[in-house]
Amino acid sequence: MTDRPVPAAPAQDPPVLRLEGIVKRFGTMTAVDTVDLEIRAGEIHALLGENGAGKSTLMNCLFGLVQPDEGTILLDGLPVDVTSPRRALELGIGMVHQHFKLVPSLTVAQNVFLGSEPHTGPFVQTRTAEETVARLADEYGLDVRPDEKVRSLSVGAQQRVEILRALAKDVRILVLDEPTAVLTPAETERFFDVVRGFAARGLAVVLISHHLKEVRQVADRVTVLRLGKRVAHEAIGDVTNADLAALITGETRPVSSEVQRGTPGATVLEVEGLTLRNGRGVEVVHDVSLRVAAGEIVGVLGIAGNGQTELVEAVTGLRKPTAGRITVKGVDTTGASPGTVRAAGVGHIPEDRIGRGMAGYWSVDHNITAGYLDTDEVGGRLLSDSKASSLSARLMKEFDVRASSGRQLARRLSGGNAQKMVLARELSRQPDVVVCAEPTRGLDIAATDFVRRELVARRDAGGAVLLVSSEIEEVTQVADRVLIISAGRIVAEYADHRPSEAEVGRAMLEGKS
Amino acid sequence: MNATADFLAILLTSLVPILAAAVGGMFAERARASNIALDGCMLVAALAAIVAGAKSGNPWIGVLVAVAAGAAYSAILAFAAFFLRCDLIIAGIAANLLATGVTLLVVQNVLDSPGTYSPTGVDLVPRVPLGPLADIPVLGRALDRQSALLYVTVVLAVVAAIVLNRTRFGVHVKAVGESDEAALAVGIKPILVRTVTILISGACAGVGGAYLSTSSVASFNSQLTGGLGFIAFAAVIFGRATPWGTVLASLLFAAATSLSIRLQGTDLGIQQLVHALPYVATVVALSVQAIGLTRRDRYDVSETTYVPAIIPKG
Amino acid sequence: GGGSSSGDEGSADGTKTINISAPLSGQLGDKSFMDSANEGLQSAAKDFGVKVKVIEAGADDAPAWERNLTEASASGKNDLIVTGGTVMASTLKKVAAQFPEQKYLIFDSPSVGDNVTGISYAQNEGAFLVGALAALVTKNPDQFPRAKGTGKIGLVGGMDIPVIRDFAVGYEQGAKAIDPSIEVDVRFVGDFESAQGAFDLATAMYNDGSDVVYQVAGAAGLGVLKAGEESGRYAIGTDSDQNGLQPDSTVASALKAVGTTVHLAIEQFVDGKLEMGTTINGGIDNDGVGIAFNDELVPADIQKQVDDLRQQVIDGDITVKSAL
Amino acid sequence: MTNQLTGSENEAGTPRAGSWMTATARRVVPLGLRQSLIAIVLGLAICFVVILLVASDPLAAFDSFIVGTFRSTYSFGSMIAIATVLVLTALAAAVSFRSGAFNIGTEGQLVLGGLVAAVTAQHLGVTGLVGQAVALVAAAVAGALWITIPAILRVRYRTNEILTTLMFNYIAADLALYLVNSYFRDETSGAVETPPLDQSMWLERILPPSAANVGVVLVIVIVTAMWVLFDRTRTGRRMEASGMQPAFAEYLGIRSHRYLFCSLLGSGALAGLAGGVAILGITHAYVSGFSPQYGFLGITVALIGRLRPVGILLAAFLYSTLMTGATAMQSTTDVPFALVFVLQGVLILLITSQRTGGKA
Ligand SMILES: Nc1ncnc2c1ncn2[C@@H]1O[C@H](COP(=O)(O)OP(=O)(O)OP(=O)(O)O)[C@@H](O)[C@H]1O
Ligand SMILES: Nc1ncnc2c1ncn2[C@@H]1O[C@H](COP(=O)(O)OP(=O)(O)OP(=O)(O)O)[C@@H](O)[C@H]1O
Ligand SMILES: [Mg+2]
Ligand SMILES: [Mg+2]
Repeated sequence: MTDRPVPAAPAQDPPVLRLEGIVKRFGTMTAVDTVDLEIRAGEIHALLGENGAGKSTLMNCLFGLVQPDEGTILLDGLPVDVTSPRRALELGIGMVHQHFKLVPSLTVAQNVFLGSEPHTGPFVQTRTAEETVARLADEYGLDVRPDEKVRSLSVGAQQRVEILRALAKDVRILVLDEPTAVLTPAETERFFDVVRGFAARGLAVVLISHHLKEVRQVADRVTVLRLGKRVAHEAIGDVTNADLAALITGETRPVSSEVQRGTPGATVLEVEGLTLRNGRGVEVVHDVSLRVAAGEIVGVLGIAGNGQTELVEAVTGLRKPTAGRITVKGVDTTGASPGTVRAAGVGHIPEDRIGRGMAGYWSVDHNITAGYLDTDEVGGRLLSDSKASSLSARLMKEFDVRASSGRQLARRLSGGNAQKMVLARELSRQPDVVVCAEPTRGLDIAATDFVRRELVARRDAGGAVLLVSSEIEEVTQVADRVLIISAGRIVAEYADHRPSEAEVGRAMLEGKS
Repeated sequence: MNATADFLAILLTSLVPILAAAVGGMFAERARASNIALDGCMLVAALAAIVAGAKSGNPWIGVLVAVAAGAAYSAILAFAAFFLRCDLIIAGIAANLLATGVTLLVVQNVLDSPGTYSPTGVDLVPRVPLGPLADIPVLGRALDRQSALLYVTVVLAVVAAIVLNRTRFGVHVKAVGESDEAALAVGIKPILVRTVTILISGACAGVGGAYLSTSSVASFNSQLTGGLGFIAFAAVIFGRATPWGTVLASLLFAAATSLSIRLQGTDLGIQQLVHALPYVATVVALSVQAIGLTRRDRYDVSETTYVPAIIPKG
Repeated sequence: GGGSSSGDEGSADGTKTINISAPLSGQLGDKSFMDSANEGLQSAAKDFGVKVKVIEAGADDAPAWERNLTEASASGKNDLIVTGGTVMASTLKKVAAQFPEQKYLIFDSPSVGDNVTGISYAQNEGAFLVGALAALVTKNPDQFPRAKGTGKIGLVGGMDIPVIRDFAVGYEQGAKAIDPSIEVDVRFVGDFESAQGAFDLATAMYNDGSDVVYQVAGAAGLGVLKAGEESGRYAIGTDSDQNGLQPDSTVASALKAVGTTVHLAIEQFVDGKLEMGTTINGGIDNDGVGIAFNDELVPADIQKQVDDLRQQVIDGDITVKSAL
Repeated sequence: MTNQLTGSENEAGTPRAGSWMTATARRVVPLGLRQSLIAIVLGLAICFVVILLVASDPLAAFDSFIVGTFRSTYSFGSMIAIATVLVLTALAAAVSFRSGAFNIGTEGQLVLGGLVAAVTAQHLGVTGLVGQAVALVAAAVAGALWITIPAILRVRYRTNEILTTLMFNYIAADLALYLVNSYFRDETSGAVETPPLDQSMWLERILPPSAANVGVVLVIVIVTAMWVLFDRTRTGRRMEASGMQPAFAEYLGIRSHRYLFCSLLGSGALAGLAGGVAILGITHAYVSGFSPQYGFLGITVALIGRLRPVGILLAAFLYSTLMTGATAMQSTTDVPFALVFVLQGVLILLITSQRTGGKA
C-alpha cells in the first residue's frame, strides 16, 4: 500500500503536534517503524490498526511511557523530548489508557490528583482537590462524585475519572486509547458527545479504535498503522469502510464472511432453572434455562457483567449452582467437578485466557498436551517427551499456532496465538459440547476470523456450541439461535432468524425484547 | 488490681519490640513489599545499639545507630529484591539467616566475646518514672518506670497513622500497593516508594532491636529476638496493614506473651508449653481471620492471579 | 570460634609440651559456667605450661559436638581432651569407647568410660545454701531493707531441663529448711540467651511477691540480676561469683568451682596422678560447690546461719535431694 | 470492570480485599543451572573475603574450609552423614515450593520426626530392621501430622503458610522439650535426651568411626523416586500445574487444592523422615539440638539444587562439604562456624536473583 498524500486541508491552523520518523523497537521486533503524524487543534484524529499494529506504543512514546528509539516530537513546531508522563502532562499532553490506570481503593479526587496532589507541606489538601474535581466535572458534563471510591464505580465512570485526570492538567492534546471498547452503546453515545465538546473547545483529540463505525461517527481525519508502519493518512471523508478495512488488514476482504446456519440435531446440553451466586454471595443468575443441540451454535449475548461469566463457570463445573440442573447428553453434571464435566465431553474456551486458559510459564507443548494427560498420546505409564512434542507439533500446525517452537513459553505468545493454542487443546479432542466465552476479545481481524471458522467447523462436525459474548456483531453473524441475557435473566430469544444488530442492541439495553 | 497493673506492665514491655517493628512493616506491606526480614533487621540493630552504646557511652546514640543499622540492613533486602530481582519473600528469609550469621561473626571475631556480648558499665536507655502520677490506680503502676522507648514506639505508631492517611507519601504508598501501572502512569516510581517503605520498616525494627539489647540488660546474643520479628510481621498481616489494626494485633500478641509469663506463676507443671503461647496465639489469630474472610467470599472461584515464587527451569 | 591457645612450646623442664584440647558443648561468654571452665583451663595452661585449645560449638548443634570430639580424638595429638556439660556425656560415652587409648576429662558429669575422668558437682547442694539464704532474706526484712517479707522466693531457669530442676530441688529444700512455709516460685525463660526475656520474667516474679530470685539461666541470667536491681529487691547469681555485676541487689552467688576443679584435675594429670574411670565429686565438703556472700548486703549472723546448715550437710545430718 | 482495574496487573497480583494474608501472586524466579554456578562461585568468594578479614591464618582457614573434608575418611564420612539428612530436608522444601507453597516449618517437622523415631520403636518393643522401618515410618507420619494444620489452613482458607509453618517451628521446639522431659527422658542423664537406641536400631555405619550410614542408600532411592514423580508422571505434571497456576489446573479438571494439600503433607513427611534418619543414623538418641538447622539449610540446598531431585543430591554434597569444612576450620583456626550461615544467606539471594539468572 502506498501512503497517499494528505489533501491540503483548507483553513486549518498549523498542527499543534508533529511526530516525525518515530521508531520503537522491543528486542528484535519493531513495534513502531518510522511513523509520521500531525495533529491539529480542534480536530478528532482517529488512529486505526490491528492489534499489535503499534498504536498504543506510538502513543506511549508521545506520552513518555516509553522512549522512542528514533524520531522527534514537535510541539507547536518546537522539538520537545517527553521523558516521563509527568513531563507530558506539563507539556499539555494527556492520555487515557487502553487499560485504566486507577487505584480502586482511593477516591475519585485522590485518583485524579494522584502524583500531583495539592498539598501544604507533606499533607494533602483533600477539600481543594475534591472541589476542583467537582468543578471540572460539571464544566465538561462528566458526572462523578469526587469523594466516591473508584472501586465502586462503573467502567464508564472510571473512564470519566481517567479523562478528568487529563483535564485537571488542562491538556491541549488528549489521547484516548480504545476508549469505547469498554462502553455500552448508550455510554458510547454520551461519550462521543463529550469528545466532540473537547474538540469544540479547541482540544486536539487522538482516538484509537477498532470500530470503523465509531470512527466514521466522530473522527475528522484518520491514520492507519499496520505492523508499526503508517499505511494511510486521510480525511475521513475520502475513504470507505471497505478501504479502511483493507488498509488495516493489508488485504481486501469483506469485514466478515457470511456464515451458513447449522442443522440442529438432538439436544446435548441442557440447563434448567439455574441460579447462581457470585464471589460475594450475591445472586447474579436467576432461574436460567437453555438448551443446545448437536450441530447448533447458541449465542448468549449480553453486556459484560450480567451473569454470563458465572453462567459459563457453572456449566463447566467451576462454580456450584445454588439451584437448577445441568445435563450433558442426559448425564446430570449439576455441581460436578470440572474434571467430571470434561469427561462428560465438554470443551471450554475460557474468558480469562491468560489466567485460566493457559499456564504462561509452561511451554506451548505442555499447555497443549495438558488436555491429553488422561490419554496415552503423551506416553504410557510414564510420560514420553517425544510423543508429547509430536502431538503438540501436529496440533500447532493444525490450529496455526505461531511460536518459535513448541518449547517457547506460552506467555511470550501474542494474544491471538495464545487463543489459538487454547483452541488447539480444547477443540482437537472433538468435544460434543463447546462452551466459549468472549473467544475473540482483543484479537485482530485475521485471528478473529480463524477462531469463528473453527467454532463453525466444530458445529458442522456435529458439536454443540454455546457462544457467550458481548459482541453483537459476533453473535449475530455466527449463532443459529441468539439468547439475550440481562441482569442474570434470559430476556429474549431469536430462534427463527438472525436478528439485526439494532434489534438485539435495544433488547440488551432495555433488558426486554 | 495490682495483678492487672503488673500484667499490663509486662504487656507493655513485651509490646515495644513487636509494635515498633510492626509499625514499619505496615508501610512495606501496604506498598506490597512484604518485609519478612524484620527479625533480621531487629537482630542487626540490637547488636549495633549495644556496640554503639558501649563505645559512645550514650544509649541514645546507640538507639540512633540501631535505627540506622536497621534501615541499612533492610536496604540489603531492597537491593536483593529490586536490583538482584529476587522474590521478596525468599530474599527476606535469606536476609534473616544472613543476620544470624553476620551478628555471630561480628560478636565472635570483631568483638572477641564469644557467644554472648555483654559489656559491663553500659548505660541503658532511661526509664521514665511517673512520680506522683504513679498513684493513678491501674495505669499508674503499669506505666511507672517503663522504658523511654515505649513512648518512642507509641509516637511512632501515631505518626505512622497520620503519614499513611493524611500525607502524599501515604497516598503514593497505597497507590503503589494496589497498582504499579496506575502509579507509573502519574510518574510515581513504585520501586522508589517500595524501597523507602522497606527502609522505614528496617528503621522501625531498629527501635525494637535497640530495646531488646539496651533497655533492660546490656547484653546481645544472636538468638535474642526469639522470633519477635516474625510475630511483628504476623501482627502486620493480622492488622491488615492498617495502622490501628496493626496496633491492636501487636497488643494482642504482647498480651499473649505477658499471659504466658503470668501463667508460669500459677504452677500448671507445663511451663515449657506455656512458653509457646505467643506463637500459638499468632497462628490462631491468623487462622481465625483467614477463615472469616473465606466465609465472606466463600462463593469465590479459585484465585486466577496466582504465580508461584519459584519454578524449576527445564 | 575463639581458638584461644596459650602456654609456650616446651615447658620449663624441657620435656615435650602436653597438649590439651577442649571441645565444649556451648559457647563462652555466659559469665558463668563455660567461662569459669575456660578460666580453669587457661590458668592451668599458664601454671603448668601445657598447651590448651578451646573449641566452641553451637549450644544447639549436637552433631558438631560429636564431630569436634572425634576430630580431637582422631588427631591423636592430644594428651588429654577436656569437655564439659551434662549434655556432652552421652556423646562422650560413644566417642570415648571408640578411642580407648585417648584420655578424657569431663566436668559437670560423672565418668562415662574407663578412659574418662568425670567431675560432677552437687549443684543441688549449692542451690540448697542459696535457698536457705533466700529464705532468710525474706524472713528478715529488717536486715534486708529491700525485702518486703512476703515469705516468697523465686528461681528463674533457662529451660525446663533436668539439671535446672536439680538446682530447683536443692533451692526449695534449702528454703524449707529455714521455714517450711516459704513459697518458691519457679519459672523458665525458655532459652539461655534472651536476657530481656529473663528480665521481664523476673520482674513479674518480683511483682508477684518474690523477695529474692535465684537465676540459673546462663547468659539470660544477667537479666534476672538486673531485674533484682530494677525492682528494688534481691537476686542471687550462679556458678561463678556474680555479686559484682549488681552489687546493691545481688546478695550472693552459688558457686560451682568448675574453674578450680578443672585446674586441679589438670594439675593431677600433669603429675600423672589423674585416675581414669573415676569421678571427682565436687560437693559442699570439698568446695566443689559453695556460696559466695555479698558481704556488703549479708550481715554476719545471717551468713553464720547459712554456714551452720552447710556444716550439717557436710556432717551428713542433712542430705540434699537431687532431681538427677 | 475489576478486569479493567486489575487488567494487565495480574502478575503483580493487585491485592483484592483481604489478600494481605493470602499467599497469592508472586514473581517467578526461574532457577537455572547458570545461576546456581554463579551463586556458588560468588558465595565462596564472599566467604573468602570474610575469612581474609577475620582469620589470623587465612591460608590454613581456606585449606580446612575447602579441602578439610577430604583430609580424613572421618570428616568425609561426617560430610556424607550430613548430606544424607540435608537431601531429605531439601526435598521436603522442594516439594512444597514446587507445589506453590512455602513450607518454612521443616525444622519443626524434623525435630518432632526425630523425637518420634527415637521413642516409637523402643516403646513398641520392636528392634532390628523392623524397628528401623517402624521408627522411620513413624517419623515421616509425625512430620506429616505436624504440617497438617498449616496445610489445611493454607488450602482451605488461604492462610499465609509461611507464618504458620514458621510459628510451628517454635511450638515444636517447646513441645519436644516438654514431651522429652515429662515422658521420654533418659533418667540416667542430666541432659534433655532420650535413652540411647538399641544398637540394632542404628542405621549401619559405612565409614566408621564417622557417622556416615546406610541412610544414604535410602536417600538415593527416594531421590530417584522423586525424579520420576516430578518429571515422568502425570501426577507430577498435574502437581506442577496446581502449584504454578491453580486456576488453570482447576479449569483442566485437576483438583489443585488436593494436590497442594498432599504436596504439603509429603513435604512434612520428608522433613520428619529426615529427623528419623538423623536420629537413627547420627545421634542414636533424641538429643535436644540434634539438628544444626537442618531444616533451614534444606531450603538453601533445595534452591541451589534448582528444586530438582538430582540437583538437590549434588547441592547437598556440596553444602555439607562446606559445613564439615567449616567445623574443621573452626577447630583449627579462629574462623567460626557462623560463616556457614552467612554463606547460606548469600547463596539464597544470589541463586534466586533473576539478574544473575538472566532471562527465564
Ligand atoms: N513492553 C513491550 N515489550 C515487548 N513488546 C511489546 C511491548 N509493548 C508492546 N509490544 C509489542 O509491540 C507491538 C505493538 O503493541 P501495541 O500495544 O502498540 O499494539 P496496539 O496497536 O496497541 O494493539 P492493540 O490494538 O491490541 O492495543 C505488539 O506486537 C506488542 O506485542
Ligand atoms: N512482553 C513481551 N516480550 C517479548 N515479546 C513480546 C512481548 N509481548 C509481545 N511480544 C511479541 O510481540 C509479538 C506481538 O505480540 P502482541 O501480543 O502484540 O500480538 P498482537 O500483535 O496483539 O497479535 P494478536 O492480535 O494476536 O494479539 C508476539 O510475537 C510476541 O511474541
Ligand atoms: Mg494484542
Ligand atoms: Mg493498544
